[in-house]
Amino acid sequence: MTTELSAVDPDTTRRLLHQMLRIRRFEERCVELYSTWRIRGFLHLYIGEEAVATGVIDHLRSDDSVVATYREHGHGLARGLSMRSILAEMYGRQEGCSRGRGGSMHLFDAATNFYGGNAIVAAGLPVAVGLALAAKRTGSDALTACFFGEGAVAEGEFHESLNLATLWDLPVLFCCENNLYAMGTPLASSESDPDIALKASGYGMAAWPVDGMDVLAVHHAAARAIATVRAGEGPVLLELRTYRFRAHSMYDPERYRDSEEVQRWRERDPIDALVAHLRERDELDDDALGAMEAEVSAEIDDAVTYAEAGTLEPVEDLERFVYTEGSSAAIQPQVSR
Amino acid sequence: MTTELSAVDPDTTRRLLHQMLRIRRFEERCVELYSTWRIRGFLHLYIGEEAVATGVIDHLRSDDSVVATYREHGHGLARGLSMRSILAEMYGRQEGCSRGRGGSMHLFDAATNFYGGNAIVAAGLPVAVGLALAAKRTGSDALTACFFGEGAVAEGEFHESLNLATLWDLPVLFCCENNLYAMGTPLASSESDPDIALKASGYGMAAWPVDGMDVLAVHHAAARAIATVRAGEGPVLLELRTYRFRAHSMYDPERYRDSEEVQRWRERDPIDALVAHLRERDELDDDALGAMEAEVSAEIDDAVTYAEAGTLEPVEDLERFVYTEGSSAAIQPQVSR
Amino acid sequence: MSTLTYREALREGMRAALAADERVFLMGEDVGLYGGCFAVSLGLLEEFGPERILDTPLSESAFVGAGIGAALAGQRPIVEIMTVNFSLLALDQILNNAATMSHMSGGQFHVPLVIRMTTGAGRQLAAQHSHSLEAWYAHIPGLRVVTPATVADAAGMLLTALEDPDPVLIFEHGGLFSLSGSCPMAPCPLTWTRQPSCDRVTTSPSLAMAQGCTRAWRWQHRWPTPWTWRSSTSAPCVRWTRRRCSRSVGRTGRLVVVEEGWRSGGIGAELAARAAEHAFWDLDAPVERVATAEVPIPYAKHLEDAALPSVQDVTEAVRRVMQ
Amino acid sequence: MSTLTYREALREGMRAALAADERVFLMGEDVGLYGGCFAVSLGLLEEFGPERILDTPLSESAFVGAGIGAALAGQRPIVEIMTVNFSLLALDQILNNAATMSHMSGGQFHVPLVIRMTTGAGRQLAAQHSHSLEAWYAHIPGLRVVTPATVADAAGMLLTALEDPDPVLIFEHGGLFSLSGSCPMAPCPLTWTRQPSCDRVTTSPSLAMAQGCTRAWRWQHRWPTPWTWRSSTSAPCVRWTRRRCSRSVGRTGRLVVVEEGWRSGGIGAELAARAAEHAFWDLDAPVERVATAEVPIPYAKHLEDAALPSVQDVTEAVRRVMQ
Ligand SMILES: Cc1ncc(C[n+]2csc(CCOP(=O)(O)OP(=O)(O)O)c2C)c(N)n1
Ligand SMILES: Cc1ncc(C[n+]2csc(CCOP(=O)(O)OP(=O)(O)O)c2C)c(N)n1
Ligand SMILES: [Mg+2]
Ligand SMILES: [Mg+2]
Repeated sequence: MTTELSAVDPDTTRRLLHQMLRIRRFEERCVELYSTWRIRGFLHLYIGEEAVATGVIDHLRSDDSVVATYREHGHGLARGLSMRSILAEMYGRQEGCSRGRGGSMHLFDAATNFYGGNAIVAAGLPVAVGLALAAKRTGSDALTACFFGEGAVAEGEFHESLNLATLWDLPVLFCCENNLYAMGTPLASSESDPDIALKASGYGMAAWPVDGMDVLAVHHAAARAIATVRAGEGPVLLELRTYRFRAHSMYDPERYRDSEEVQRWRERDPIDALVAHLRERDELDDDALGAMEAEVSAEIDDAVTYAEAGTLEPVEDLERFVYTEGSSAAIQPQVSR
Repeated sequence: MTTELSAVDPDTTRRLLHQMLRIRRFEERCVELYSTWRIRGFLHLYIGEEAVATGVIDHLRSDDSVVATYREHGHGLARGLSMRSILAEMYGRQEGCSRGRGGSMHLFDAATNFYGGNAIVAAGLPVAVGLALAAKRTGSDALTACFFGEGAVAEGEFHESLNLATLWDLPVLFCCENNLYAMGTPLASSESDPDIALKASGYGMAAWPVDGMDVLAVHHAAARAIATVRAGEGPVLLELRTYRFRAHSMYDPERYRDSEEVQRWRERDPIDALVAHLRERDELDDDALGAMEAEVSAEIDDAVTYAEAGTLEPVEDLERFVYTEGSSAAIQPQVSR
Repeated sequence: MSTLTYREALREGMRAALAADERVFLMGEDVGLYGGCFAVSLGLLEEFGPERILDTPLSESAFVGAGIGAALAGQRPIVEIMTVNFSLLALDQILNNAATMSHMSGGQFHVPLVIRMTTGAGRQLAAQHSHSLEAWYAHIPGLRVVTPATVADAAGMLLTALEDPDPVLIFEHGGLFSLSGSCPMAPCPLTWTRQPSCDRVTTSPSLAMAQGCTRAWRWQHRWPTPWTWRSSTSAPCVRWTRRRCSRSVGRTGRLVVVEEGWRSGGIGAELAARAAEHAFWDLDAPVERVATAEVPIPYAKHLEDAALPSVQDVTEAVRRVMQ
Repeated sequence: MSTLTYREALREGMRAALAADERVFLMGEDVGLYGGCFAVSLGLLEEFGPERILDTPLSESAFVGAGIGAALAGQRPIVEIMTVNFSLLALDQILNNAATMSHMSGGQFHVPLVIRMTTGAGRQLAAQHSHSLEAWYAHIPGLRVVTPATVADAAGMLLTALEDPDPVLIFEHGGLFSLSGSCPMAPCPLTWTRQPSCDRVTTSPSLAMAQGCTRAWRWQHRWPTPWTWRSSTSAPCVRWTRRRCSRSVGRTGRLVVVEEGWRSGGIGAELAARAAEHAFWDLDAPVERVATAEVPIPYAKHLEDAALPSVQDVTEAVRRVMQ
């Protein structure tokens, strides 16, 4: 852990640890639930990358917005969606945060301005620009945090969105989660110049790389970036260098990387590192950690019970919400003779 | 004129002048023909920008390829399409280089590897990347010169194409014709950082700005860039700083710029500048210039006569070429009982 | 009720909306300084300023996506895509974000976004600038697709679209901008309306429609009981329900569908299919479709004319169904 | 004739083409190192090397455009777009460049490009990953759209597509990869073929088709003169000509069209329209279409099932036309 950053107060540090643990243990349970067919569809795990969502989202205000990807359980939990509503969603229950219509890749929550969950790589970036535009237009100093992988950098929408956000000085915090692979494609096969933070400079946007395995470093960098964005000084990009410990999704033989590489990164596990940091400073003992784990475990058990008991939306409601309810007046057919 | 560059031999200089004059006078005639309804559709003039296509294309070999935009009369002429076939195309005659099906925005010529004429901003860039990929795959050292406006830089395809070309070391010469406006949008309203050459560095691509009003400067820069590309050292981007003297197309009230600005740029007319340069060095007298103008004028008259006399493709042939002729065997219906 | 051109009606509709509601703004390529590529928004920048009239870079995907984001946050953006031909670059945003957000979020989010774009052929702009892709957009659940065919609809449908909580795509045919007509400047339903004008059921989006009215007039003098179906909204092919379909076809026992757009899988295909499903027993003759030839639209005038549906094509189709 | 899975048939088809023709190469996201997102190209990188099997960045527009450019220059690229859902990002290249180049250049240029993509729903992948957009692509003149429904077609159509001088889009249904069947490994026509299997004319692209065959079997035991129409190529709706349409509908006087894809403006609409035009006098009952409900496909299994066409939907449609 960077000593410079170790000045964060112990409460904050413990809060961050708790959040990371919630994400980690929740997803570990999801794997089990997937193997017993309680969860289906694509399931993308965030295990190994918890420090990123945790460190950034900890700073957000309730009027800020979040846009994420298909790998967004961590962002949803950190943003305050209940574990119950997330798990019920993955069970396809109407108690889920998207009434069971979205599944793992499409968590939504209006109450916390959580705009998903987007399964098209890079498609969230323009939406984030628009959310920020709305804030600017209404004179609010709320910002939008937009998460995406380093694979998204190759898409045209990355380029268009960065340009537009900078050109119009919009309050977007672009968070590139550089986990070195886009499915099986290593960064070096995807970008002619792999320095992602540098790319932002071509738009005149402030940007810097951050150790994404160190939640305190992320927390510190995000504070600085958010202050800039909130002050109306335009968007900022953070390149958060991280690693995914698991497969891309549940169907991935991982032919593209060797287990030593994974092992090396696992030694930098962000949770282990934070625990070690706290222990070193005597801010966490075995009991406290045990209590935290027990609390998380109870929360997960409760969510499982809730999801299991959840109900299925009636099939007759299939067509609800294709159009906003009660809006059909506008298109009522009028027959004039 | 930059003295450094004035060492070009007089024959080359006169050839460049002749080419620029052909383009200029041809387009001036097109304006007349448009006003008498001989030409229709969109007509985008290259007047003022002649030095760019002229200076670059002069270096190309017959096995090189060219991809241009809807503002491509100059590129077509410089590439060696006959004025007859271009004008006949704009008349909608079957003697036209695209049998009258393309018009001004879609000049094509297989004989000179002239791949159009593309009316979708930035849509030519990926195609150029593919042409270059084919050259690389077959071990040829032919290259593809791809022309596009500075407005195209905002499109995602610019970004994707530059990345792919550099990543795969493909022989593309990207020629950005920076004439400061995309229709009515000034560069400053289109790019958060207006330095276009600099953007290429984010991809690790060599790039530099060139005075696009000075044909000798363009010629010199293109020689250097082409040598790099042909040597297999990867793509190069030239930012050719130029200006369009006329409206964007035939329907443009030009509300977005004032006439003084246009006037200032007209003082840098690339043809006048080259004539002055040649005169200074006693390499062109009035007679020679007069003869050149007369030759150009005769060529235009001939093209007009040719286009006027051209024939219309029979309406019955409307559906020809939607699919390649003689290829339908592959999809002949086979009814098996 | 004033007389305006179609172009002016669109502009006055936008002006009224901009004046009435702070949340409304216009965004697109050259909508401000240039005045709009077809001069639709001329003067609006001067009147409302750059906070309300936003010139964008050439980034269709980003600014349509930005419109979606702003709409999600409660704004009422009008996004102009210069022409339908460039909308392909934003299609992922339109299909995967705008059209799905409401359903996919279980009704939590809404996208009150209006996208305007010019459509159609007829001015020798050749293959890449002459598309009519209304049928594609009408295939997508979650969108509303409207093709105002009159001056009154040009303003009225825009106003209605801005009140709609879901994404509405307005297709304005390039050949209609100079059409003039009376304009009540009032919201009007995004709906199929029918007009007593010709003697068989002709369904025809946009320009095909506007021209169809003229043609219809001629036929009126030959056959009795005139009926035209005017398609103002396409997605709501949905609106041509079983009962309505059967009732309208039943009047004459004939159906001719006129549309600008490629024939296979066009809007006409959907209408003909519905007739074959819901009005089969009412039909006394095979359905006829008049549509664009299945070719990229050529530049040369005579070929372009040949590719597009003509008065003669319609007349012949009508003759055939009457035999 | 060996027995292969659909996935293997595609791979063996590509392997044969790569071995036979230097100009053939495969390009797309994760086709190499990863082995293809559905393991279709597994092992090809090892066998043919990175010059023939090119992993691309996530840049659908650029690498599809690059495929067009390479094809123009005489190569024979196979471009894999992981799934149809991402093809929207490349749609401008497909429509405005690939489909128009030959006609727009007066026949000078050709685009012998093969694009493969996975299509369809059924695995709880939700709204953005469950599209069936064959109808859109089939609307575009200049393309060929094929939806191989059997193992033999999976290999055979790929080989034929590679011989075709024009762009061919191959839609592979995600639910078919593990289907096994005999595979002659020979080019086969990109065409509609019909199979004696059920007693009315059922036209059904891809998965709907493969499932349809099973269903057809059941019906066989109830009604005589079994007939199925198998749609292997969609653009060539064109191929369902006046005479062929009338002949096939005439056999039973009934038409049921089964497809996976939204109903309005789907491929079924086109087929029903043709029946209403060309086989009107041969029909003895209204046409029936069985298609996907007009909703973004939901994640929850019971809702996804409800949205997709089911055996029961087909059975009921068949009952209705037989009444
Ligand atoms: C436009 C698009 N292309 C392809 C895919 C398939 N796909 C899903 S995730 C993924 C990898 C993305 O990598 P990255 O952006 O680095 O995010 P990560 O998964 O590593 O978090 C791909 C190729 C997609 N969803 N969208
Ligand atoms: C994708 C797309 N969007 C919009 C247009 C309409 N349009 C045609 S030319 C043009 C301006 C392009 O400017 P630039 O790239 O600078 O080239 P220039 O015309 O200045 O040579 C625009 C907006 C188009 N043809 N394609
Ligand atoms: Mg990644
Ligand atoms: Mg320009």
